[in-house]
Amino acid sequence: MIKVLFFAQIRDQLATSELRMPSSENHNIEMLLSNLKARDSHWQTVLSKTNLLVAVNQTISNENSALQSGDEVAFFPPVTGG
Amino acid sequence: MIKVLFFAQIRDQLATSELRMPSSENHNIEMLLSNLKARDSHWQTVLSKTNLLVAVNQTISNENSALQSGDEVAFFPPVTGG
Amino acid sequence: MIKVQTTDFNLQAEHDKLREKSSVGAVVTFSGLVRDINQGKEVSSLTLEHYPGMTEKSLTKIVEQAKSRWNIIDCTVIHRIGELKLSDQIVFVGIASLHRQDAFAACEFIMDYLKTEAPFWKKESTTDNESYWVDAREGDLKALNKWSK
Amino acid sequence: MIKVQTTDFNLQAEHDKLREKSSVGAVVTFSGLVRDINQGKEVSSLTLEHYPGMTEKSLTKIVEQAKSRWNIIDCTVIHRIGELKLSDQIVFVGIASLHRQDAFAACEFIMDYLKTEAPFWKKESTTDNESYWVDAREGDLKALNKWSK
Repeated sequence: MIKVLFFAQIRDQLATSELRMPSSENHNIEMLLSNLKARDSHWQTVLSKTNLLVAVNQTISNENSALQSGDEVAFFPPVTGG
Repeated sequence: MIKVLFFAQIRDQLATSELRMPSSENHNIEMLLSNLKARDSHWQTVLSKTNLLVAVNQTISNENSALQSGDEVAFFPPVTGG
Repeated sequence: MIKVQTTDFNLQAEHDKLREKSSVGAVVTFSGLVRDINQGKEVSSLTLEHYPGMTEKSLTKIVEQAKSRWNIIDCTVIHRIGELKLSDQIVFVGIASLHRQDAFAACEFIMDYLKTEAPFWKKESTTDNESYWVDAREGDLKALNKWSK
Repeated sequence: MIKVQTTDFNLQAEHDKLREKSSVGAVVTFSGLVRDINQGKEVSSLTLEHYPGMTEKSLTKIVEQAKSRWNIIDCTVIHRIGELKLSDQIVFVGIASLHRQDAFAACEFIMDYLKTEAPFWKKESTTDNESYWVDAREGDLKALNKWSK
């Protein structure tokens, strides 16, 4: 399984902070995103934002990053701390 | 009269922190320096250092600065505060 | 030392830890505060969310990068999370070094990277009870350019 | 606020004065400390002399120059005089501004000019009771170059 986290606006808009996805159907971030967007048109819209950031195992990654069972993926907007 | 002050190494080396010079014989810094150097060979040496700084009425000045009665002149080495 | 905490911090106490080594000649600190006006709105309070685990990891990486570029004797980064009021201290970066140039550069570098890479998000509440997520500032991304020179 | 004093200062107290205005979003502070090794010698204490009157005048001028170049909400400069021990705080410069870039630049600018224009002189005493006036650092004069760009 792959653990998927959402933060800030993305979590609010999806009303979801965490879910699990099967690793067998999500070999990389691109596949995972495409499966998440397929849930419904709202998920499609929220996860299509151009400034969406993704981290794999707590390190900033991109669409090509490979995934395997046990990985933690997080989607979030540009950071605004400090 | 012109009030002349010495600070830090310059004061220590001249063993003088303050003296007065007649304004009539010291129309600018160049004349004042030359009159002070004329005191003896030690004053000549100490006041000939290339990095000697001079302030007139508490503002950094140079050899050409004009002087008049009541002015405060200070000689000191490069500053080392902070 | 890197800390993510809800509690406030004291500058003199943090400064005293930074100057413990007697070789320290310069300490530069940055502190970020909750401002009254942001994005044209009157702010009354702020909630700071973060991504536990990744926060510490990214701050550690930023501090390591700074240490590889400048001569740093000691470094402290504190970032608060949770609810904060107007003028509250949000973030502290303190750098101790032999000379001031290293401390100034490293402190500004860490803040520039923290602002764009550390996973914190601000939600502001206004005086008329509106609440919204703060947008990232364009200027913060541009600020990174000076470090690639 | 500009102060020349024998007494110590507290960073948090100075910081709290700087953040009194609720528009302040960033505070950068610099503090200079008595270092254990200077010019290759083991320092045990330091005596700071200054030129009363000219000190305040030159610090006021430096702060005014900074205020004309950057957006500064508030600024504090404190310089201690007299006898200081190892690790003692010598100087404090604190800048409050809307955004961090102004605060970093103004703080470094003031320190660079203070180091070369404000009439303070340090006399150091070593652990073997030698005592000498500190030489001006070449690097401090060079540091001014970046502000004329």
